[in-house]
Amino acid sequence: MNHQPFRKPTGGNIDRSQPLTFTFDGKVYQGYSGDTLASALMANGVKLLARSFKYHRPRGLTGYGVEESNVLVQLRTGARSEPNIPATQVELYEGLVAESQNRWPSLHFDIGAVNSKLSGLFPSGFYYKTFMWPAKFWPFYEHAIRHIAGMGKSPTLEDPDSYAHNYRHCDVLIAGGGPAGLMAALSAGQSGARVILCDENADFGGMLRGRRDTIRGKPGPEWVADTAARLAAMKNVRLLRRTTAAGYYDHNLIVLDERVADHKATPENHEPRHRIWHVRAKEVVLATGSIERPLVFADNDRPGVMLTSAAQAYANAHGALAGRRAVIFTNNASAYAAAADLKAAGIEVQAIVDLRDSLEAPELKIAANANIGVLNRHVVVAAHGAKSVHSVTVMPVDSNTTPVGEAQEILCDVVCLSGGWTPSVHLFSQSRGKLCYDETLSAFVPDKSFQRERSAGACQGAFQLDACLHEGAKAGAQAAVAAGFATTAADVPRCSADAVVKPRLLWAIPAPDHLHGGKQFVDLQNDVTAADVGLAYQEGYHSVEHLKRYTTLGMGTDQGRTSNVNGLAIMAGHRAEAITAVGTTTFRQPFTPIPMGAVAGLNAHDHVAPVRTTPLHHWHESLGSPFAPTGQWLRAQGYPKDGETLEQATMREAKHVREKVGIVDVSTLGKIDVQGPDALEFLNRVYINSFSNLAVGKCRYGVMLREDGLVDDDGVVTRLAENRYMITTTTTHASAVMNRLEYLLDVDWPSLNVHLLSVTDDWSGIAIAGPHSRTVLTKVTSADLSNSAVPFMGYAEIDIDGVPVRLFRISFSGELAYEINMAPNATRTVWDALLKAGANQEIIPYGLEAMNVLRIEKGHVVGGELNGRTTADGLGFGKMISTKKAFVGKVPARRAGLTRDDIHQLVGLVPTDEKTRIPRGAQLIADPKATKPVAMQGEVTSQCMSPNLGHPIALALLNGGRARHGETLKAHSPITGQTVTVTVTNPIFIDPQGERLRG
Amino acid sequence: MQKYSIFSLARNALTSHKNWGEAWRNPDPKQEYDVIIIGAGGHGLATAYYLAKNHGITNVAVLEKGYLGGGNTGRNTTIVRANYLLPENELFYEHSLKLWEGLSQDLNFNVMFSQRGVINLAHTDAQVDAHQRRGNAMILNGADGVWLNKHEVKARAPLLDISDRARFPIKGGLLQPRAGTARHDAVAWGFARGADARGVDIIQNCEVTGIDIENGGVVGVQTSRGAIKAKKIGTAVAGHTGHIAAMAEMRLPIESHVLQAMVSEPVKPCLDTVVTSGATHTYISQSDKGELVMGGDLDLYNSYAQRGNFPRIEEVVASVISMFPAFSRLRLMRTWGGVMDMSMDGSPIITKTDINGFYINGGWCYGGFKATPGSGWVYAHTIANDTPHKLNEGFALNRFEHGYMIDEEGSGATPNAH
Amino acid sequence: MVDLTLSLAPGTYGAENREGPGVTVSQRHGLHILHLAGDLSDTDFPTAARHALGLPLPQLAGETRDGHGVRVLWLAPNRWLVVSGHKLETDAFGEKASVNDVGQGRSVLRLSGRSVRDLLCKGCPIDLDPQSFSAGHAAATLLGHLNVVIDCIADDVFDLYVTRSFDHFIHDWLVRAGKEFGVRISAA
Amino acid sequence: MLEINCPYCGKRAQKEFTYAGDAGAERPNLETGTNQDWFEFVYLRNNPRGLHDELWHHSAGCRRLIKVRRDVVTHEIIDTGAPSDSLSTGAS
Ligand SMILES: Cc1cc2nc3c(=O)[nH]c(=O)nc-3n(C[C@H](O)[C@H](O)[C@H](O)COP(=O)(O)OP(=O)(O)OC[C@H]3O[C@@H](n4cnc5c(N)ncnc54)[C@H](O)[C@@H]3O)c2cc1C
Ligand SMILES: NC(=O)c1ccc[n+]([C@@H]2O[C@H](COP(=O)([O-])OP(=O)(O)OC[C@H]3O[C@@H](n4cnc5c(N)ncnc54)[C@H](O)[C@@H]3O)[C@@H](O)[C@H]2O)c1
Ligand SMILES: Cc1cc2nc3c(=O)[nH]c(=O)nc-3n(C[C@H](O)[C@H](O)[C@H](O)COP(=O)(O)O)c2cc1C
Ligand SMILES: [Zn+2]
Repeated sequence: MNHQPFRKPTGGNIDRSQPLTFTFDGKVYQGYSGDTLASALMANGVKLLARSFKYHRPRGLTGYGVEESNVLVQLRTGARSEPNIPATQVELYEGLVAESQNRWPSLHFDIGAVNSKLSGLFPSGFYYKTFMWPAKFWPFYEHAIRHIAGMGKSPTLEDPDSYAHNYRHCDVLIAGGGPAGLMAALSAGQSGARVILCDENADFGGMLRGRRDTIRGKPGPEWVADTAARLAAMKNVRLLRRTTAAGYYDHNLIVLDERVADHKATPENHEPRHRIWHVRAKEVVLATGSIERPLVFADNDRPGVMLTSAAQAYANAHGALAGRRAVIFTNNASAYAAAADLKAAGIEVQAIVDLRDSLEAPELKIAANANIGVLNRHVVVAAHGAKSVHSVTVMPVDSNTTPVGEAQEILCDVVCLSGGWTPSVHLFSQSRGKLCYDETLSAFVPDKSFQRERSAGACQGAFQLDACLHEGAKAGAQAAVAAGFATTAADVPRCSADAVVKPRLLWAIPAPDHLHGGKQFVDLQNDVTAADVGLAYQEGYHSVEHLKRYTTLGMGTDQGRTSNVNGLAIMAGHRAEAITAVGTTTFRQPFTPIPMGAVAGLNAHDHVAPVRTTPLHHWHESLGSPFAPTGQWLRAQGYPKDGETLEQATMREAKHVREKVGIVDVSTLGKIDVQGPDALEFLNRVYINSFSNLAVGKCRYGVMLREDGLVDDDGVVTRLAENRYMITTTTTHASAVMNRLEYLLDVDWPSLNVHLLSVTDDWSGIAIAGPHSRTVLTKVTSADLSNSAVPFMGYAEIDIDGVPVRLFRISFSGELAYEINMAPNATRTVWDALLKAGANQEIIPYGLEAMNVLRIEKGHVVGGELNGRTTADGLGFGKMISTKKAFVGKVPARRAGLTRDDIHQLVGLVPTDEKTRIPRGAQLIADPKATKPVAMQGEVTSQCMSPNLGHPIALALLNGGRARHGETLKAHSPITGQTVTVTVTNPIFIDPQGERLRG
Repeated sequence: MQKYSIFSLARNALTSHKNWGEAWRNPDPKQEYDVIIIGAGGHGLATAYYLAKNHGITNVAVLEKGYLGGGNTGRNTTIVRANYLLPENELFYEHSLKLWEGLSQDLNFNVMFSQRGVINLAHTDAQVDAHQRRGNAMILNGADGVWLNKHEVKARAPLLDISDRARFPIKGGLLQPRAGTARHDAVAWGFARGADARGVDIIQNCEVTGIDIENGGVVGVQTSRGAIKAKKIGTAVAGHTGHIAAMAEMRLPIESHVLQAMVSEPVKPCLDTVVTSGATHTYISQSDKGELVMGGDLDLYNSYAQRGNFPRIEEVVASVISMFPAFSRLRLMRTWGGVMDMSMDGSPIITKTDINGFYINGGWCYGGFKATPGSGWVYAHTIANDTPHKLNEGFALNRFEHGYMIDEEGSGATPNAH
Repeated sequence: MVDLTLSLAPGTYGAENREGPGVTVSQRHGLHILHLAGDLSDTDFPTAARHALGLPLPQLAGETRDGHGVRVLWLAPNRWLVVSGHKLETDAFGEKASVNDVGQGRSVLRLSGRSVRDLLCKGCPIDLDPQSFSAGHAAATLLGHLNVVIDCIADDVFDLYVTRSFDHFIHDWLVRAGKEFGVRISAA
Repeated sequence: MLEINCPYCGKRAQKEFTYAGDAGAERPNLETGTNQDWFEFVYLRNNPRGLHDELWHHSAGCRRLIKVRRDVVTHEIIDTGAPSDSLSTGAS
């Protein structure tokens, strides 16, 4: 198992002293530290690594980095399993487990491969043309389609790893740490600017990692290591390895995805698996390099057909050999050095097949020195072999690049393709930058920038090392200067020369008829062929965007990194238009896929939204109360005794309060302190009723409308002092009301001198309600609580057990009741004091549910009734509406639609049998058997069993309901299959005259 | 029109698919049309299709500034449903849903309408009330609705976390079984092909830059390809409704906002229904190709950029993995945005205007894809007869002035809360 | 229901480092905090405030002032947070001021340790680099989901003001976010 | 994510702000505004494709409302100020 037949005995940037064992498709292999899963599989000679999406064709490695489109694996197992991970992006670690995808039962014998035989039936978009008959069969067809599609499998268990976010600011962010990025970092770093340099790979160096360039006479990787060390020594420079610049957003926000622990079996010592950085950069340097382009010919997807630069990098950086015998197929000069590298690594290079007519001296020299034969003006027209390539057919081309003349077959187990280079302009485009097409390079390159960024190196079309170093140095300095620092470009080292990339184009190599042309793949991942592009054209899908969507070209996990340009160029050919006229599809975030867990960071699961608790939370908890989320708050629902259900407890509590006394935690109510000389004027403008005659020490119920005249919220206004009020809001509306009031003061009425402060958390609240509430209170305070001292809607500042409190004589339940506000730390003292003092009166705590029952019995409106579509009059507040003053919403509330007779008005409902619970969410109708659509006259908004009346009740909104008391209707809930005959009543079921609360 | 079927597919396979004709022509604009529809999204194309098919009006051009189907039709999360509380909405969307049910056959183009059901999760008792109330209204209006308890929800979406420890525990869900998803691009292409076959000119890369009005009535449009005359002009430009209205000197109760959507990498089937949660404003389904398709709330500021903001993506993804903890290790593959025409009550506007021959179709907010056939149907009626169809009477512009808003959410006059 | 049991329990969580936990969180009790609002352009108010505090009010965004056992944080134009170990009279600021005692409505957490900035950067979008945000700087901003005030006391010491009802939540957040550095929650 | 220069606090991440809508809509006088005035204010929008004056609430900062002039196509912010400020046109 130690045998790695395709590993060079020496060389490469791997640590041979650290062998690592891993498993692929159940078979155990060995690689070395410094390997990727891809390089290790290559070293082991495993060529068949994947099956294609649609046709299940055998596939092998094609790339070295993020461009890999074939070999996606299911990595790890169990809860840590992850689908669709490119083997090129996986750093090897001890014990790694990977499996191939999209095949059954095995990679070598895949039943799905029958699709390949039937491929004639599956051109692009075939599913739009069929599966329509009989219509009811579509679900079965669809079921089958879905199971064939998809690639890897979703994990089914919860992810055990954690993720982090990180917000940072810097002066210069550099994306990409190849030669250009490193030089940019040197320039910017020496200026003192705060610099972040990130690269998606395990180490810096970019293309230098896989080539044999020299810088300052030393191998590239040595210069990289020196430079990284120099940068690491600069305090103002932050180096981020394994960190992808995933998205470029507005106002120079760059999102980075750092793979903190993906190169390990599991994260260690509580480190997050990934960390998402939100970097706000003053200036950005894009140095994201370029990616080699494949060439399109028949059966160009056979395992062993790959990018030249990839084969070169595997050999140089890992000592891993793509095969024994290679054919290089190129249309430009950059493949020659690579060919020489392969040869030096021990691969027999059978020939360089070069599409160009005449070659230049430098590349000829490389070939001659390496003793490699060159077939210029030739093309590879087809590859042969099934699970691995075993030969290619090569033909000469004429001056129109049409293959003519005699074909020859060359034996080989690797075919290296070099169709030119595609600059990685993703981030530039995301920054809204405009691209232009460079004819010489036959590539899209950055043109006009819109944000504070610049591109340097191969990503902007500089394909020579020397130029990359210079450009990088210059861009780094420019960025630092633009960010306000003084500097000049760092010194640029001398380096070896690169070939000049001037591809001669032939976007798809026509296969002569006698070869019965195999498929010419453009997008390997989505199995899109040159013929598919042709079909799209033929059927009118001419726009690149139609091409993409009709054929799925470029829609895979690699987002068409190696296929888009070829595809659109083929389309341009059909359209007989310039490539510029065809244009590109849109580059979108993320640059490469990022785990959803990382995107969520800490803000998922139980932290997806915050929760708020009251000062009595633990007390409620200790009594076993369940909690109901209400907005952000958790509210205690009730206190079931042994053997009691919550529902039973609710009935008991609600009855007890009306008969005796109870206390409830009402801390969650919104509270706003309103101060200033214009406070009264302000309140008069925002409430429908007037506060002009509200005396200091008095409370008044108030209702606010929205700008459109419908009810917004209600609450109690208390005048604490001449120019000071406290207003309450409903729990869920508190922040919206606060925001709106702040808006009105700041934007519309800046001349009003009023200060607002949300004091919800500064005052906790306890309500005490029931006929004995005064008796209990009197025991804990020396203050005079008589009806004359503290009448209904009165207010007093008193002491309870030594705690200063605000006492409001208000009632939500309709009973004699008070609300007590106090400093939060004193809540428990007051609560305990009341419970203790009330023992003789049999005081009990009651919860949200009982409170709700009490308020339904009393006909008070809350959420279900304050549904944003009700008018003040409809809810029964008509008499409160001031006719003397202007207030927000007054004029719009008079519109015809809001004053019509059949508008929703609040009513009560009682089941005519006085027994059956009225279904929640029921609609009020005349006849459930009527033909649909049935006219709905109203809706049940709140319902409960009333323990005090002994029968169920409900509140409802009914068209013109106030005039319909006494009518019977059906409360109909077809979704739960319930129908109850109800009688319309006054919504105030208990004490309509309000004698109890004044008592 | 060349008929599509398994037989035509097999026949064409024999000739290597060399004989398929164009799905639509690419004509140059004529000088004059009876009707010009601005915007070749699903709505514009459906309108043209039904003008021709239902009303015999075929001298029609659909003008598109980009490529057909490239607006919101080509970038939405493809949810098709009719699960509304208010009758104006419910009856209209139910009509639309019925059209969806026969659309592939009608168009002879498989739009892959997949009735996999849409579940609205309820996380609190108040939501259970609200969802059941809505379910009841749906049923009474003639649509379908089913209440699921949390175990029944789980049975349909097995990877959903229904434990009580969740921040938003699942109490149940309102299912509309006939709801589902459709292949968004195919909808535009199918209508385009159908309209084209009936004589409609679809003119791409033709941006409308002005509306010509004389004596209180339209006479034509200015475009990037020259002036074109028309007796009637209808907008169907989704997020650009405000911009076009300004050309006719109208102000509308509409703002343009960006909504983002996103997909994960494709995986084997793991979610066979559509799940939506109002608490976090998230919706998720799995496409036939295997990606999870996810969306959430607007970016919440006016925008005409088809481009969004990262925090919103984070929020959507966070709530998705809170509901489906197993998706944490799936990777987000692509995100994008669309410009939405947000109306001030969250309901659409399909109406004639005070300018003779000028019609408006807009205000689709989060949910106009599902309206596509229904919208085309009633809009074609409105344009052909110069009077609304019964189903869009309520969607008139003057409802705001007179206080007859159709406000499902009860959020009031805001363009971004619906 | 969301489990809140973890929060507030004293102890050390997360990474074990030779140097000890990277962050220590302790609750500051017994502080008196006033929220002060008043119009600086009205001469009576700043004079009265100066008398009451023995300090001029800070007037620049993010500025704090210290003295006589009082620390004053600029919150917004015409708004300050007055923090002290002793009780301050709310009516000492003159008639023109609006004063609220907010001492118990907020939790004040003292965060310290070598990793404290890294921890804050996990949820706070402002520039927390020492060169931009050093001792004497305070800001009303966000931490995760929550509105907070962050006050830099010394290079690696910060006070965090959080609305009281989020006490459980912020502790829980700090523990989760702090685990990678090692976080100690000291006894209340 | 946008970066908004709060005239009071300085440059802050958009996350700290809540969008508060069109600054161009003029609130009618409470006493004298007619139904038509309110209809226009509450419902109608210019919704321009270009420069847009809008309000943002610095809800997680100073809690003040500020006015922002922003290009709604490019998202570039031209100027910010108090709600009553007149902002620069960006033409220099
Ligand atoms: C992210 C996202 C998710 C969504 N999810 C759903 C969903 O799940 N379910 C649902 O029902 N709805 C959803 N919607 C809404 C739905 O996509 C739209 O309401 C619907 O597609 C609108 O269709 P349309 O034909 O009116 O507009 P579009 O498809 O946008 O078509 C309008 C066309 O008008 C063109 N145009 C604009 N200005 C001009 C001009 N001056 N001249 C010429 N042409 C012009 C545009 O280029 C465009 O092609 C979503 C939208 C988005 C953005
Ligand atoms: N003539 C030729 O043979 C030829 C052609 C093309 C390129 N090259 C060589 O390529 C090199 C170009 O240098 P360079 O610095 O411009 O590019 P590079 O390709 O060397 O480095 C770019 C680096 O950025 C990384 N990267 C890309 N996108 C990223 C992202 N979004 N986030 C994080 N990291 C990202 C890449 O992985 C890579 O490591 C030179 O060495 C040049 O000689 C040579
Ligand atoms: C339902 C749906 C599914 C999509 N699936 C994919 C996909 O599998 N791969 C992909 O690259 N894009 C996918 N997209 C996104 C498109 O590529 C594209 O981003 C979107 O249509 C918006 O267009 P634009 O990005 O060109 O502006 C999908 C879009 C939608 C609406
Ligand atoms: Zn501010």
